[in-house]
Amino acid sequence: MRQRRLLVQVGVAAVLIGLLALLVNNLAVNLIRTGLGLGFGWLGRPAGFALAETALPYAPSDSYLWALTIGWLNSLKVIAAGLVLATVLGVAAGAARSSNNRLLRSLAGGYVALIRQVPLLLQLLFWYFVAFLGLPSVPIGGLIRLSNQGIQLLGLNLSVEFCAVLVGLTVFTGASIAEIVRGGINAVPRGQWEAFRSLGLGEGLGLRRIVLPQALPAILPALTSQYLNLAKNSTLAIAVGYADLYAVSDTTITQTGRAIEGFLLLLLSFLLLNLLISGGMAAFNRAVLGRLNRSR
Amino acid sequence: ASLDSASGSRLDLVKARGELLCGVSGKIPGFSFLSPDGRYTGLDVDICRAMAAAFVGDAEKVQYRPLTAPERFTALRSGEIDLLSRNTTHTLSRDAVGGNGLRFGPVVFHDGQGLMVNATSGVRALADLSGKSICVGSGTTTEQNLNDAFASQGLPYTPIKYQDLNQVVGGYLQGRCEAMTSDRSQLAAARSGFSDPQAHLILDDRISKEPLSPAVVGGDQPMGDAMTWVVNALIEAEERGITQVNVDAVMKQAAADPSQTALRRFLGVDPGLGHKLGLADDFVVQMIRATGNYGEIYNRHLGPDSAVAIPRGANRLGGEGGLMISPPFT
Amino acid sequence: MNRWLDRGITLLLLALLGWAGWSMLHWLLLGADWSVVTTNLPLYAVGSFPADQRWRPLLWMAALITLTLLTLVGPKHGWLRRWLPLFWIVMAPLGLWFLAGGLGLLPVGTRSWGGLTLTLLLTGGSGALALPLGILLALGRRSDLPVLRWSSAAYIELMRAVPLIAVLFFGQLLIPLFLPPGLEINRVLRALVAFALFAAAYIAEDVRGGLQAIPPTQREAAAVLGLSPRQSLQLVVLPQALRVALPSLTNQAVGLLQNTSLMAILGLVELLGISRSLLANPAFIGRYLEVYLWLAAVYWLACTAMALLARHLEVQLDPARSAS
Amino acid sequence: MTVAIRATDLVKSYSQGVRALDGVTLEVNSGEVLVVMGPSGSGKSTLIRTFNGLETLDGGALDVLGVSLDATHGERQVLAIRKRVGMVFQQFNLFPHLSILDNITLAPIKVQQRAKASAEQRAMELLDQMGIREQAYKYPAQLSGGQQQRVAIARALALDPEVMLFDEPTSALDPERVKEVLDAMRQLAKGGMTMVVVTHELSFAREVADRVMFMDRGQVVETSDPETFFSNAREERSRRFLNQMQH
Amino acid sequence: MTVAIRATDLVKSYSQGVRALDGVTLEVNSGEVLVVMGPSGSGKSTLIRTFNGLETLDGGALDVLGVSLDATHGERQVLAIRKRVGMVFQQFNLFPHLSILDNITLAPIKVQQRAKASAEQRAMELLDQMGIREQAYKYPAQLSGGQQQRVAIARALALDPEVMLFDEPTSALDPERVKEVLDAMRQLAKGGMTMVVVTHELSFAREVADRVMFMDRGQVVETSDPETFFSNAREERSRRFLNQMQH
Ligand SMILES: Nc1ncnc2c1ncn2[C@@H]1O[C@H](COP(=O)(O)OP(=O)(O)OP(=O)(O)O)[C@@H](O)[C@H]1O
Ligand SMILES: Nc1ncnc2c1ncn2[C@@H]1O[C@H](COP(=O)(O)OP(=O)(O)OP(=O)(O)O)[C@@H](O)[C@H]1O
Ligand SMILES: [Mg+2]
Ligand SMILES: [Mg+2]
Repeated sequence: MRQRRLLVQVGVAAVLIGLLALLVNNLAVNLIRTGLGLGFGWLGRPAGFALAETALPYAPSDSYLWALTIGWLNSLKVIAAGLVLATVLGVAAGAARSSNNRLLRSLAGGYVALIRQVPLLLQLLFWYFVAFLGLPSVPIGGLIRLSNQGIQLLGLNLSVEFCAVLVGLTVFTGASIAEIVRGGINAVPRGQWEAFRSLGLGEGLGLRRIVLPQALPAILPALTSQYLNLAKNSTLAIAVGYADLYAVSDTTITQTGRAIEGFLLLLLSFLLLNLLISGGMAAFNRAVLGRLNRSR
Repeated sequence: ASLDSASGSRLDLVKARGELLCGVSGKIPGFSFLSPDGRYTGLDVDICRAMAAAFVGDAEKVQYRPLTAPERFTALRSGEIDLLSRNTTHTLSRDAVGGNGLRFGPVVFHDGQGLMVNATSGVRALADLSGKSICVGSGTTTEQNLNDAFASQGLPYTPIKYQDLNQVVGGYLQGRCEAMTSDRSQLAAARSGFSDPQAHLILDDRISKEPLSPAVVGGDQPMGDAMTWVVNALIEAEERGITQVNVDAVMKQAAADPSQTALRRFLGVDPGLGHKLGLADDFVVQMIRATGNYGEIYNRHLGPDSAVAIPRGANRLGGEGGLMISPPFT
Repeated sequence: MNRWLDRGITLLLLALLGWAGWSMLHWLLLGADWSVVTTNLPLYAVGSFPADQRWRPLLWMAALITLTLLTLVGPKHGWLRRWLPLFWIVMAPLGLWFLAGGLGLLPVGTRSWGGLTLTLLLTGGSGALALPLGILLALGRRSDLPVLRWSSAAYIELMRAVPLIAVLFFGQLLIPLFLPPGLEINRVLRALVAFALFAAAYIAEDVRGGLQAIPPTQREAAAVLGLSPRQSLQLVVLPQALRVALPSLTNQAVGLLQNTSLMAILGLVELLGISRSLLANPAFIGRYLEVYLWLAAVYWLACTAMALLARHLEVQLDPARSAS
Repeated sequence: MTVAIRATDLVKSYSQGVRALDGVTLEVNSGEVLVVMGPSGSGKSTLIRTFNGLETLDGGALDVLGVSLDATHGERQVLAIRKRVGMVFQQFNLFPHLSILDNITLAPIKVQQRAKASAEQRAMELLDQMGIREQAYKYPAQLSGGQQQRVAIARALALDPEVMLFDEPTSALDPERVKEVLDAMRQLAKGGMTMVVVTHELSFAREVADRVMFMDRGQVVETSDPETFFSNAREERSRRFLNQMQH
Repeated sequence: MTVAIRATDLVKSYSQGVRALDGVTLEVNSGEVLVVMGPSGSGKSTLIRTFNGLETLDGGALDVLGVSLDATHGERQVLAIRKRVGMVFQQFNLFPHLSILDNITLAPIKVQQRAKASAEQRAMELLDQMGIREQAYKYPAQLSGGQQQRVAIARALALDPEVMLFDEPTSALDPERVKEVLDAMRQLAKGGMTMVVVTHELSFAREVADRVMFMDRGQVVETSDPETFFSNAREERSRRFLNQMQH
């Protein structure tokens, strides 16, 4: 019995290693054949392209590495803002779906049904080319200024590309989060609602003190994967001209022809980003569950 | 079908397959785009068709592969396509072994990068665009040229980069940027589709020279030669006045007249030239029957009666003040 | 107090809806030019499929739509309903035959496939590949053989950490570099495989969720009856787990359909890709809004139909339903 | 003797057309213990849940502690009643994320605006009374079923209700734990609490009930004192039920 | 009289150091009905689960129907035994995705390689015997608890086992449904089936058991005939338990 288990495992390992070796061998052969080679020396060479949006000083004479870093920061910027806004929108829409106002409820339902069935890429194109570039130049009060050149918000200057990606990601992810929140609330046993009601607690208080704290453990894991999705989907920014990591990588790969190295860097960056997000959520999760499960 | 680079040429593979895999853009008015009947059309596309006619004797035996700018060279290198006919500028680093290591054919369109602005904007020269946003396609030489042009004059600008030309056009039309830049042919083509073409101005500044050529993988001499001489044949045919309509008559006439030695060689009545390229001896006739000569191709897609009218300018024949000449077919 | 708030919200929403509706109507009546859609309808449907062969994909799609309608709103009983599953099963090989040709039909290369046909094909094909692979991965991840467990988990986590567009990019540009020289895999197939490899990781997690939801007592009950572990998995655990996982699998399927649009960025002429090519036609430059709205409607319909079909399947498979 | 609950001709139907209550009329006097029995689905739960507004009525008149809770009642009446009527469920429905003490003091503090200290003091008294004082700082999941149910009783008592409703309070318990809970209820009854108890514990009913009401299909079949009911039930249906209960 | 099950000094501990079985020795004769009682956690379930290899042993010798199932047994012995020993759980554990008939015929067809027609015929006989023939084409979720448990018994009987194990077969049932299941078990006992039954149904034990075994903390406290056990249990611990059971 034990021998058979060992044999199966060695077999699996051998097949996997063999497959990997074959692929790597092919890669080596192909790299030699096409004269592509493998190396990262080009990272230090001047990029030679300008970027529209830079969080830190950048000029075309800076290196590819620095250009990629700027792209990474741009990604981070839109992801961070997107996480916050999508959460707010999602929780609001999720709560609205169990609201007593019928119009609000059906509107939230319509939002979810519409947004979740249309590809994000298409939505991004719509937000950018139709909604934001179609903006007339209007000052709203003294603090906000909308135009198709950018949004000025309390002194903050946002490019339309950034806004389009942000809004697109927020609206799309918000719809999924709304479903998760609703599901989490529904997962709390009916008995809990009845118990707080029969103690004379009002609906709002019960939702806050009794239902949501219990819904949270069910919500958090799904929320984490939505956050990760948002991060990954931010790569679609390339379709609307936002200089995120993927867009900069794309340009870099085109200019240098270093597809494999570029791809590896992209992969590593996203692994890092993933670790950041899921690590943060895990810590939050522990904090929340720690409070809920002191019993165990 | 499999090909070992040491033993055979891509050309043999194409002939064995009976079909040419041709990389095009698919999104450039006048050069390659999808017409409502579902066929690709344009100058780049006719180059593919001429190649197919020459290589396998049938201009319809082409599989078009729409390619984005970033993937085009990898597609070529990896054998995904046989030949690239996609508005590609012939440059040193794309040609050289130390760069992309491609082999370029003769120029099929002499272009130069330009800038288009709104006529009412008051911008008349490059310098007027200092500090403005400019819409540009990403990852292309266009982007680098723009950077070179502004940097050399010490002018600041903001590039708004898009993935392909029709997005650049979209961004420009929607007013995202003061100017859009691309090859002048493309600017003209795009402008022809605007609702009010007169409202847009193509600046006189030429910020680059853009010789557009088809390309194949470097180091594959048979394939490169065949490509080169197919393009040359298109030009030579125009020089000789051989057209789609009269090619059969000219051929008959040459066959009957042994004194027309050069013409007989060119059309393959006297065998030998085609064989040297690894093609059929009558490959020129096949091509011209299918696509006509270079001038015909140009007029079909970019001539005064086409949707995208671009004055022929540098793309006239050498004898007529242009740059298009063919080396002799001897 | 609460009631006033309620009314306020209602009024505000009504005003917003009214304004949005009015500007939409205004544009539809006065601003829109739908020729970019109407002239190119066949292209949206079948891409650059040879003109004289277009009837093939069109016929197939018509059959698909008919079948969908029959399933969703057709008669509840009778011979038609009984034969529906068979029709659905036949649709796949039929579609392949119609598209690829052979057996009396003119062969058509995959490169000519495009538009909605290609979208549906990419979705269906990659789904069909990903499901078995996903199940295997899920089982692998729950296996008590460490090597199997670790490698499955590593694969799943790696795939889930990477953006789809990067995987597709890999599939389109880099896979050729990993293959022996000279071995060509056609582009559609490569997209299909890249999609399937990606989706399998997500499906694996859904199936694993389903497996976890099946109480261990079910396994015990099977063991007590003398069923071997394999029989117990195949006859008792897996059928239940898949049913539990069905709703999330539906979401994956709808996501798959939507994500085929990313192939447009990489130059495949599926529904969105073909639209981008059409927007390059000088006759249609600048008609974004019309095209995007039209596409949104098509995707929405396709995705909703798919979700409804899956719901239907869920109900069919629910053992508690009173019919049967 | 005042009437705590007066129900006249109560009707309640669910969407599927099930008539859970089909004309139920009854009175519960202050200080009385009424035990409700009946087969599964006969409407017992539905009935006592109407007594604190957890179910809305479709018809009939209901008066609980002088407040009318019929088909047209508003939000305000219901909240008022719930503070004066305690309820204990079959599934104890403790709040799993709160400690035992917090479970008990939540409503007094939030609903009655009592000071925390006094609420906690009262909670400890109640836990004492239930014999589980030492569990105060644990969480529900750490307690046995019987202990949890006693916490649920204490939680309901913390609002000093005038009426207590019990819906099969022992049926989710291990046989061994049942006694603990029944003992607590016995003590409550002795203290003069008005109680409506849905239960199948025959010995409890026999010993503690003032009256036993037997329901079937949403209707009251008979109401008798326990002695009569158990030894000599009037209705054939009741006798058949009792027979089954004792196997 | 042959011995169906012979256990000598069985030991079973769980990782946390709990000794679920702590030296259990017993014999069950063919045709005998042994009822096992004991407080929660005393090891009753663990004990009868060792009888068909659902739990592995840490020590002692176990012989079931002539096959040894001690600490070192292999896969093969266990599969052999499971075909000859039927088991019914507290939670009925029917396969929810299969019809009642398919639930019953699954093992005969897949394990015993019986023909489908003959397996179904036998299944219908068993359903008849359990009084639920008309439910054959329904799904488990459509049946009441009592009906489900009878299906579970039929499913176990479909392999024609020589011994039947029951682990609290009625404790998840509505009080009203208990009788249906106990009646089915009574009939089985009358037919001469060897049975080991963990239950708290006193009347059943009194009437059907040949012997009653009382366990506590993984050990056998006493084994007596039912009369002695219920009226005059030898051990103080047993008496206390019985006392609690009857409130
Ligand atoms: N939320 C509901 N929706 C639909 N029908 C319901 C609902 N709640 C109860 N019913 C139905 O109302 C009837 C009475 O149910 P109720 O729960 O009051 O019975 P019960 O006597 O308490 O039964 P049990 O002893 O099983 O708890 C039953 O037929 C039941 O199916
Ligand atoms: N899988 C397990 N892991 C760890 N401990 C276990 C496990 N199963 C049972 N135990 C422990 O073994 C002891 C005996 O458990 P067992 O289930 O046999 O008792 P039981 O007499 O059947 O109780 P009950 O009447 O509650 O069913 C208990 O202390 C229990 O906590
Ligand atoms: Mg009830
Ligand atoms: Mg047990």
